[in-house]
Amino acid sequence: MFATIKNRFATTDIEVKREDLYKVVVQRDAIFELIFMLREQYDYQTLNAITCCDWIEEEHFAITYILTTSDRKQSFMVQTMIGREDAQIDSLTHTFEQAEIMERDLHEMYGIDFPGNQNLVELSLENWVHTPPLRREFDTLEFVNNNLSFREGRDGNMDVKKEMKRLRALKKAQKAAAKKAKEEASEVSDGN
Amino acid sequence: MIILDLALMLITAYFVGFIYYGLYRNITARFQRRIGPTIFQSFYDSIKFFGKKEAISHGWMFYLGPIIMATGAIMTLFFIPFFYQSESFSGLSGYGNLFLVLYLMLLGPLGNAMGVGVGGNPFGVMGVTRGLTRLFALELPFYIAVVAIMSISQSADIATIAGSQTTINAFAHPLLFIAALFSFVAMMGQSPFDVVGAPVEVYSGPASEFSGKFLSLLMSQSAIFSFAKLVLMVNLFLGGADGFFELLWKTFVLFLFVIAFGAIYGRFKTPQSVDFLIKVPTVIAIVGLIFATAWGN
Amino acid sequence: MKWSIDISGTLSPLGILAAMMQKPNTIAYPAVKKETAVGYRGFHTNLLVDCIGCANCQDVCMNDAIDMIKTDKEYNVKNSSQCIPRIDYGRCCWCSLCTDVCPPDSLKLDEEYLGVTQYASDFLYMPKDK
Amino acid sequence: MDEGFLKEQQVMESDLNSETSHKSSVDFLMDWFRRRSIFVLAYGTGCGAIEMPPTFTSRYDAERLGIRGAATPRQADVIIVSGYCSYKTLRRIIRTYEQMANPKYILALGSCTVNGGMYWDSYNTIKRLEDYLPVDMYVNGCMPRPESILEGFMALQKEIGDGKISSWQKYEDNYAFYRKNQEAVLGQTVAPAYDADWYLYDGGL
Repeated sequence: MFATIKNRFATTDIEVKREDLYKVVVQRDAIFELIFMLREQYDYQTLNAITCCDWIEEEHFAITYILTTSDRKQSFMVQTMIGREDAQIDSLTHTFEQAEIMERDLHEMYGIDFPGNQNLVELSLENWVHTPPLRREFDTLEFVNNNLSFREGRDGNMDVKKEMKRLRALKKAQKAAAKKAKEEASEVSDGN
Repeated sequence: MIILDLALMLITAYFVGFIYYGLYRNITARFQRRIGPTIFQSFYDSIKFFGKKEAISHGWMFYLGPIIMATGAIMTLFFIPFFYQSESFSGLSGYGNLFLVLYLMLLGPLGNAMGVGVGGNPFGVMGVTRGLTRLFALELPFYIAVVAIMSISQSADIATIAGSQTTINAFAHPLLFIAALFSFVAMMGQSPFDVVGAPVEVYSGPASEFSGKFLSLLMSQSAIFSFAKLVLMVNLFLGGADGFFELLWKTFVLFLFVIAFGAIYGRFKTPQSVDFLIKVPTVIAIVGLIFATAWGN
Repeated sequence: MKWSIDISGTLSPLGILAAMMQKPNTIAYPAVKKETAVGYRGFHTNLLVDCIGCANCQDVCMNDAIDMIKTDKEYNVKNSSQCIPRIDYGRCCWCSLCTDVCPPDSLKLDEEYLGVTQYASDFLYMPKDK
Repeated sequence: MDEGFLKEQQVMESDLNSETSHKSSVDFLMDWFRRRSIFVLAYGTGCGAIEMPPTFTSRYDAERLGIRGAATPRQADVIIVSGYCSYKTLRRIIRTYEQMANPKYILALGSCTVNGGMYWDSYNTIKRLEDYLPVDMYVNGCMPRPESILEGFMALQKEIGDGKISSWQKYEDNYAFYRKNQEAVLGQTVAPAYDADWYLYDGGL
């Protein structure tokens, strides 16, 4: 199986993550062909999940399809990268019906478009108009500070590091002053 | 002084009914190995609901539901004599017999069905549908048993039936009693026939849209109606009563049986309960009727 | 609807009637108090003789529940910042991380946990000194 | 500085307390019955709902104190907001609360209802419940044990018995304030406008 996939899709390597879990990264235009092949020839009958990972530094999303054989003993992660700007990838609903709800989830949380999915409506959020919340440029704390308010009355908080520094400086100054006073006193006594 | 008599009957039924309901909750709690509320808890609930304000209205017809139901319950009570000899606590029973009582017992549920239907709450409508379906099923064995009792006593007057029992009917005609008892458990809304007001399935069914004073009224009528039905059963099958003490212990034994039954068994679905009521108690009642007419008296 | 006569299914539930004679399982709470389990995470306590005001608890708290505030009480001479923690019980989830990282082991969780109030602004908590 | 909870009594409640001094004997009796009988809406809104089954079943048996579950909001007195409250749940809680009959109360469990709790930086949960609904009693904990919930109920019962709680009145009086906050997080589609006098002009009595 590995040799066939390597030859056909010109991938460098197939990672064996665990005994029962393989992973392959392929080009975006070859991914559906690979999924069909896995399904038809190697008995990967079930689509377990479609996941997405936001690689904001490399400016792409990693979309992973996890397929499982009908005897539930082998899983295959098929991964591809799509650009973050104008992110879209074809829907898998024509092959796996359960992909519909997973694609709705990704559409809602990452703003990825799935042409071919007929039912790409909101899943768990209601009336969400901001940046899709699981994109990494979305700052939840900033959003909370802009839209919601925390309870007041938490005043009196000190920056402990600064406070320590200040107290240390104060202590030093005091000590120096004391020393100086002592020296002066001794000078005075010497003078006498 | 029939007015005073009626008022006393109503007050007795109200308080005894509520205490029985409190006992019901307490005893059910004991079956579930809890401590349970005080026996006045249902009364407190009822008064509290009386002090609440309505949140919404569905028009006057909606409010007629509980009122018709309460009317049916109170009228049923007035036509059932508490004691078979006494002049007092006989209410209006001189003016109507068992047929009228059986008719009046139907009035409440039908009136309530109209009111709930106007409310438009789907759970209420579902509960009413289930309730009426169950009502038609439970009437069959009950009516057969009551008709047999009437033919044995040669009378349709409740006090006469109660007084004429030398051996009480429950022992003289056990098959009729058993058949009527199944119907009675269903009439009291106990398991396994309690699918009408099942809290987790249809959100307390017909009462789901009522709140405030009208729920309080529904609770009160339920207490009064339960006591009326208990007294009717005592009169028909347990030889009636000659005084308050006898009435109370006989109704209480019957009530205890009903709540024990309700605490033990699970819930039938509506078709199951209809099927059961039409097959088992009805067959028992018919056999009892044949025995009673062929070898009775 | 299909059904059949089930003798044991009808009779076996009668065993429940015996529960009537048994003692209830209930803990009648206000009268009978249940002992707090060992290691239960209740309110915070902070031993001021030991507290060094290092703000490790504040740093580790994921819920941003701890404020370091100036104290007017007698504090440890080694308390270099003269600050002690105050906890916002509108944030705390009793994960106990703050007590785990406390270097002198002065911040601890007590067995008390009952707190009821009408006003949400009451939920700032000054750990007891014990 | 005191130890323990830092009490900050709110001035806005003080005028409500003064009314109790001249309440009639009917009110007194009614308050007593209200205190003895509390129906709790069976609606678990958050993780704390898991503490409610032991409270209401045989282990802690809240029915001893007259507290029992109600199946529909029409018959309920108390709604328990058990823990974190997402926007989506908040919409349902508001609609349910408005369907309940006066007098009605809200019991808030856990840290999340006070100041966000462990969801303090979450984009999808509200931080302060009292901005959206009038809360009568807060119970401390994450989550509170059944004893704490019972303690909260008993405190609520005491306040009801003294006739001090009129949060539903506060909600009606300050509806514009609550509505504004609700619309800020839920958008314009929050719910039909709540009006205490619905039943007067809806073909009612």
